[in-house]
Amino acid sequence: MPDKPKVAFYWCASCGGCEEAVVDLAEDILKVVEAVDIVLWPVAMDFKKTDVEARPDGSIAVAFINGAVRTSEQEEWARMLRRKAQVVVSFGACANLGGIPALANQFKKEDILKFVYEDCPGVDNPSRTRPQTSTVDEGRTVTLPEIRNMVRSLDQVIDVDYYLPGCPPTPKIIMAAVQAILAGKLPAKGTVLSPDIALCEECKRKDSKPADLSLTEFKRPHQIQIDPEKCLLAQGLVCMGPATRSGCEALCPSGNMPCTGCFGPSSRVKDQGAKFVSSVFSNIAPKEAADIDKVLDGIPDPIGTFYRYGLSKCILRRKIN
Amino acid sequence: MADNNGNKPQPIGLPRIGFYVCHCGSNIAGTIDVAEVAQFVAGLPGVVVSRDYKYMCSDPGQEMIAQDIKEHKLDRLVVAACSPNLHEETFRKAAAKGGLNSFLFQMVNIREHASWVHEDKKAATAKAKGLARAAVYRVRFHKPLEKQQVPVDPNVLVVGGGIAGIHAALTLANAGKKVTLVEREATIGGHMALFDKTFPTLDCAACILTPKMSAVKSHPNITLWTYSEVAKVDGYVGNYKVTVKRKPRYVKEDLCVGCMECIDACVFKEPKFTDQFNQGLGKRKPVYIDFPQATPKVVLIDPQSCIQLKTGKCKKSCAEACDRDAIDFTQKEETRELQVGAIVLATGFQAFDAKKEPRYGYGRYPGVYTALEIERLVNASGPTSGEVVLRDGRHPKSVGIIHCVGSRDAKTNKWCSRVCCMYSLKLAHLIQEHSGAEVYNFYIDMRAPGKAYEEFYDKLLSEGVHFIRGRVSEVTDWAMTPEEEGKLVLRVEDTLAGFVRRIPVDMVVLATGLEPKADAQEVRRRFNIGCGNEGFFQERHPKLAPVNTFTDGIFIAGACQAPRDIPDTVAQAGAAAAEALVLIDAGHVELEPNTSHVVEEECCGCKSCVPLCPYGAITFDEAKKKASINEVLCKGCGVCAAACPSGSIRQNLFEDEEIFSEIEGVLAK
Amino acid sequence: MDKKVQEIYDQTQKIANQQYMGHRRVTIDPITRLEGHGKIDIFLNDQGDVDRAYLQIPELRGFEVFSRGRPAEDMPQITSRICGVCPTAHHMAAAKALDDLYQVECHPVGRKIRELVYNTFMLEDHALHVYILGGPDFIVGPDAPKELRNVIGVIGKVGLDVGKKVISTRRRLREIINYAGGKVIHPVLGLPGGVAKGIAPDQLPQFRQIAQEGLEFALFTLQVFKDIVLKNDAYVKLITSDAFTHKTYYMGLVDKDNRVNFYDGDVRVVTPEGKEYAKFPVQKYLEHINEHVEPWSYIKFPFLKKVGWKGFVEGADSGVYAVAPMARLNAAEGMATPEAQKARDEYFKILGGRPVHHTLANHYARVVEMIQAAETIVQLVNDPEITAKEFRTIPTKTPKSGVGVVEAPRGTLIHHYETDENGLMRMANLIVATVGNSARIAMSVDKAAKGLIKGGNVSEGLLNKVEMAFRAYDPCFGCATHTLPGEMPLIVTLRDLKGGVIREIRR
Amino acid sequence: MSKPMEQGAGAGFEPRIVAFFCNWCTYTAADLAGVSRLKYAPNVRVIRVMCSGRVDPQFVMEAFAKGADGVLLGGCHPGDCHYAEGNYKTLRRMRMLERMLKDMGIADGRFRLEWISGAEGDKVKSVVNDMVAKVRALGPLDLPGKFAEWDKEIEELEHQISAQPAKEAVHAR
Repeated sequence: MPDKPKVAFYWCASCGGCEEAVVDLAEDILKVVEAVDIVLWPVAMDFKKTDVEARPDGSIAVAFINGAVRTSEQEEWARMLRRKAQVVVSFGACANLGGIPALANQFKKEDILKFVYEDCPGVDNPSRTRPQTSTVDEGRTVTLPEIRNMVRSLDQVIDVDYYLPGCPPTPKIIMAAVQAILAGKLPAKGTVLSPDIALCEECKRKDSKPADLSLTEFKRPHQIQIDPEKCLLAQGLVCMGPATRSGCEALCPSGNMPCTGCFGPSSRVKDQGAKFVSSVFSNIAPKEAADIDKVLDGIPDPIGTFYRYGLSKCILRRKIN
Repeated sequence: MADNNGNKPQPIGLPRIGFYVCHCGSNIAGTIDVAEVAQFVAGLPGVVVSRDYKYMCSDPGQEMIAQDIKEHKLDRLVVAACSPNLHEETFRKAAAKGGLNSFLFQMVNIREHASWVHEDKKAATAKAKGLARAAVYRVRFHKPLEKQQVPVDPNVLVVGGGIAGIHAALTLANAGKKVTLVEREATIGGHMALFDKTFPTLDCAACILTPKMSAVKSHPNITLWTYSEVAKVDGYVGNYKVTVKRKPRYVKEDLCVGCMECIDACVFKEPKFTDQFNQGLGKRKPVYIDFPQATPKVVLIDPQSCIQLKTGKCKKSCAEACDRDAIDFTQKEETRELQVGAIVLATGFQAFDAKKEPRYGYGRYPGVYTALEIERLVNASGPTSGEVVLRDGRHPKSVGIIHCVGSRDAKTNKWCSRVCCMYSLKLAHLIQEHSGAEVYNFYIDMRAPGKAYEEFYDKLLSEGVHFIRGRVSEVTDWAMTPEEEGKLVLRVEDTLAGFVRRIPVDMVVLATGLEPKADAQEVRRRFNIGCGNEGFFQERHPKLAPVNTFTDGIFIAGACQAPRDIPDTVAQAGAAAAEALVLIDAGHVELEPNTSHVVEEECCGCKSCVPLCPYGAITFDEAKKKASINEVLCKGCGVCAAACPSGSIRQNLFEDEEIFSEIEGVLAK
Repeated sequence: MDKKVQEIYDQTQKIANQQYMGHRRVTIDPITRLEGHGKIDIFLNDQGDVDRAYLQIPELRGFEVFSRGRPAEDMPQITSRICGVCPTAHHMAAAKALDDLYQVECHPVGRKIRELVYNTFMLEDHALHVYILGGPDFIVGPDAPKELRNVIGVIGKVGLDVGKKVISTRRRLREIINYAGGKVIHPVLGLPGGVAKGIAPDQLPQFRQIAQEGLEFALFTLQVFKDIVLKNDAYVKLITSDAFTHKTYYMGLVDKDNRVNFYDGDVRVVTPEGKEYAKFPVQKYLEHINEHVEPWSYIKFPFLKKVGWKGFVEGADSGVYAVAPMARLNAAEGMATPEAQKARDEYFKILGGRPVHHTLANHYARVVEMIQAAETIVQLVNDPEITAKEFRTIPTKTPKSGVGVVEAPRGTLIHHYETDENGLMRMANLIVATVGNSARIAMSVDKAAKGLIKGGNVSEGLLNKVEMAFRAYDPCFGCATHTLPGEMPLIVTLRDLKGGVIREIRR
Repeated sequence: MSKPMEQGAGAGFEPRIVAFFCNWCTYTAADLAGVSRLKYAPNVRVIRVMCSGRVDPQFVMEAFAKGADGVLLGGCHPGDCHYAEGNYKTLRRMRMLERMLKDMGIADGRFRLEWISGAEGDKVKSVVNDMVAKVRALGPLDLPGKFAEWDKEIEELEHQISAQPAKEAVHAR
């Protein structure tokens, strides 16, 4: 099957959920397999790095790369695939925005190593041993890759053509993207392949949002019985929907929990968290600083809440420390 | 590598920018090396022409710009000079003259914000460069815009039927405009109707006021709604929609001729209810009229005291007495709506509440009166027909007038009420005239600015009225000497004589000051105008726009803006009427195009923006499930543009790209 | 190039070359058909036989650390991102940790919904491994060409209809999770005291049908396994071969009758002889489990504290223990449901009685567990109470510390949180399933390599068999490496003790 | 989150401060300061907006990212907003923004919100001078510099990649 376009799937710092999402194409995956020639897909196929490296540059039609980038190895893979592929699709929240792993950008690498190998309960490590990039054990040199100091989105490391949003992207938008690419119906470079409009558009609760919402306090989901019909913001829960791209058909709200923003912002917004803040807090009720602060206290972890998936793409990129 | 730009479109191709930096004589050039700035900007991308010139705002300066636009096919213009608040319009016109849309222009403020506030030439020049670069970066994103014109409704609303409202209404009506005058009380006339005489001429207040009152009533162009209040104001300059509530009088206004038969016929043979018009000094019946010349001359029934309205069990002799069947116990409050192009607010003032100065014993000693009470006492049509008698019926032998009660006082009101000195002199004169009593004025210092005021003061001095310079510390009935027995004693330090004195008198008059109406804040919100710190309505500019407000099409006149006397009030009312006429006769208004708009296909209908707009410009279209902005209602603050969580609202002249590029421009190294 | 850049360039060039020289090795790159990343480093002696094989996990994502300061109620959603294949396991362990943290009893209806979601997840996740990840080794065969050793090959072997059935059943099962959890990958139902969303009565008929199909599917899978694997002596020999056998302790959750339970119960440990060694509520895990650190791997090696760490050795004196399907069946006295019980008895009969020590038996045990999961789902969807309107108890107590445990498909999974009084995370400790197996996996790989690689002769099939040694655990290195994002291939280096390279193979 | 740590004052360091002033109050006050010939530090660059409510937290972050050592936001006093309540909206947003900046390690005092009425030219002077002094004491923030420094680790690899055949580079670190 030489004439079929060649497709590669690869994962960097990811949880495997994006792979699962592809597997969740279920019956459709057979269509994809018929239409293309998968030349790399570690989670499900035995093709190896050398197989890919052996291919001429630009010989792969599309490379779907998921996961954030944190190690030199991932940078190498990303660059290699960039060379081999005509089109690189940044696949999923981690590749697009840093994702959950990017929350580590609020901490130093040392914080992590110290806790995990020394301070964490149950660790039996009197010699304070730490994993080394290179160890000599009875004359045998064993090595590990180096961990970078911050978590990056894919486009902070290589040039990216398109973005598939979501944690993970839904089968529906994956399929739409694959079909668009196969059909050669390519939008402008840099396009995020889901509707460029916020989530409320798709949310069944949309109509229940009052036009004069003015919050006097924020609630945390475990503190209240959540009304399954009513707008979650109107219930005082932080729902990122208004500042988040649509395309998932409001899955989390359909699970009776607020949107946490995994699809990222619209193309008109640079910084999802900042923009959400600009919107929601303009509307809270109090006018005095002290009363305002009481309301804000309802959101004890602003960064983790407004940048749940987007810290690599926060305008400030990481915590200065 | 992507810089958080997603798929944001970049401007296509380079613009052709003309840059001009003004010397402003030495105002700018003295501190900023303008040539260096011009040279620096010449090197920036897209800059085709870069010049410095002595006075950009001069005709040759503007001409040069217009010329260059044509010659060099400029499509963007940046001028670095003074504050845009001064000359933005000038250079917009210059651009237009050159055939360029006025809004493809950005102004850089290097005078007020640089040359005038810095001494270090290098630093000031560097700053000027940064600001200029920001404008150059920004202007490339500018889009051609047009000022929209909206027609102006020729009708006017005047709120408040005091002398200010009356005069404004008559002026407008005489100019042929349809005017609706809305007054809260049952009659127009306001405070002036309470007065007997007016200073300094001592002419009869009624004689000069009542003709104007009846002129209002009879004027074909004036609709008079008394006993009514403005409940709501929607719309915008030239096109206000006003909702007015009309309280029930229980008397058909069109039928009543004010014969007052009903009052005589009332089941209450004697008046026994407090008469507010007479400051509570007189009594009235449940069916009453404030005073003989009340306008409209229509009685009204007080539901609090009328048996029929309270219990429904009255033989309704009043109704029987009316041969025109004007009495109607079933009347309900009505709501009316008006369309007007302009509004004149003349809601007046309230007198300081003397009870807030307990040391003067008002409300505790029957012998203590407020100035307004005295106005009624000395008034021929007042409760005592002008006879000065105390509450206990005695005639005062001596009277003390305390100035500045609730004025010029850190504890109450800081400001000078401006009229108290003069009306105290007037009252001193009238009391002496009506009762022959000894009159003492206790003043801080005598303020008599105004035509013939100082002369009036001299006149009073010659009339033997006593003047004691000093602030009265207290009024007491505690007699220390036999002659003080049964008298009210005023303790005061005579600052001229330099010792403390005790002056026993029969009557004390408190010259209470003027303060904003209790509901001034509600009213200003209803009309979306501002109040100063002291609570009077805020004029747009204290000197150059005294009757304008920050809300176009809404003007203020009289004591609602600050304490003032009748001549100034009338003058200001005329000015407000004139401003309204200017607006109306122009026929249309031009709106600054810095409004916001929703990009419909980008709007998800989250409604986040809807409650943000104080002008109700943003509405939610239930059919489309999208927000939309009425750009005529929009005042261009940009709050919604900043708050739209998906960036789907744009503010003209302040689009995100424009501001982001400005940020980059001021910081670029 | 300007001078500075030139310097950096030369310097890095030097380091690069050094490292390159020091690193030349045979690699299998990357390990495939498992979630996440693993690396094996094999040293040969002069005879070209295996001297020592290291299993290395080169990842660390730092969840424990970047959870700090986050609201505890976000943990089910944050920790599910440890692994997208078993997000539900982390989600559920976290939710249970929150119950404990807030000292709130999970609402009975909420519990039923959680168990429904959880067993559904167990069933479809095991199915994923059997048919897509591990299965190909047996169904298609370890020596089959690599183009075929995958789900496509499986379909080729079992037929397109069966393949489609597998795919559709799995999709339908995931619809249940999707409904109750909002999302099937990274669901959102878990909250302290219950779940976020109830089940509408009108959903039940559909769920009942799916449950029935699920059960039939599980039984069908058992049949497939018997037909293709057990009827093939070569496979059985491979499974029971010494290369894939270790006598270690075994750990798993059991209900009060010591039967296998995936969602809840006490942690039970049995000796290599199958005798009960310990049984404890998870809150006491620190009294029983400690973690050992090696400088050559980011993964930590848990062991039984009271037995102690004796290195990578088997037997009753070594604290090394195993988790996951085979271990669960060993650690329990029986299954909780009838069909599963039958299958279990047959399993032990075929493999020579409890406990079973053959690593590859995990595949078989997994199929047995699929049946219990399926039967449990059928029970739950036929329980009318599951559609009740109330399904969550709002916590009222002040949070401090909480521990939650579930049996993830890959073994016992423990989440331990400590918070301030406002419920903000101070400390998180996660002992994830694959880590529980890490020591045994390391041993398996070492042993498999030693058993399979002789005289430096390494074939592609042999290397795949080495991979099988840990694919059998269905190790999820997504999970194992919940602490730094990173990816590392499986690397097999064949060299003499002096480090000289004997042969370099790249797959 | 832990306390922000930044380098101390650099010698002869001149802070760069971006200011967003509302047209009706603070910008007018700055004009008044000019008309009154008040002298203040030249470190501030003013960007004019119609209302402080137009200022989006993105602008503040972008200013820092593009090299500002401090960001000053000026609006009308509460109650005096030309647009009725725009400044309350500003206040609410910015209270939250302040918390976020802190969590991202940006020291207190680098961002400042001030109410300055059209009549308070002298306040423009005192606020600017005070802020410049405080930011000077904090030292440079220089985010563009930090970004470059952070990205060195991946650039170095870039050089090796360009310097070596891909196959071998795979093993380089």
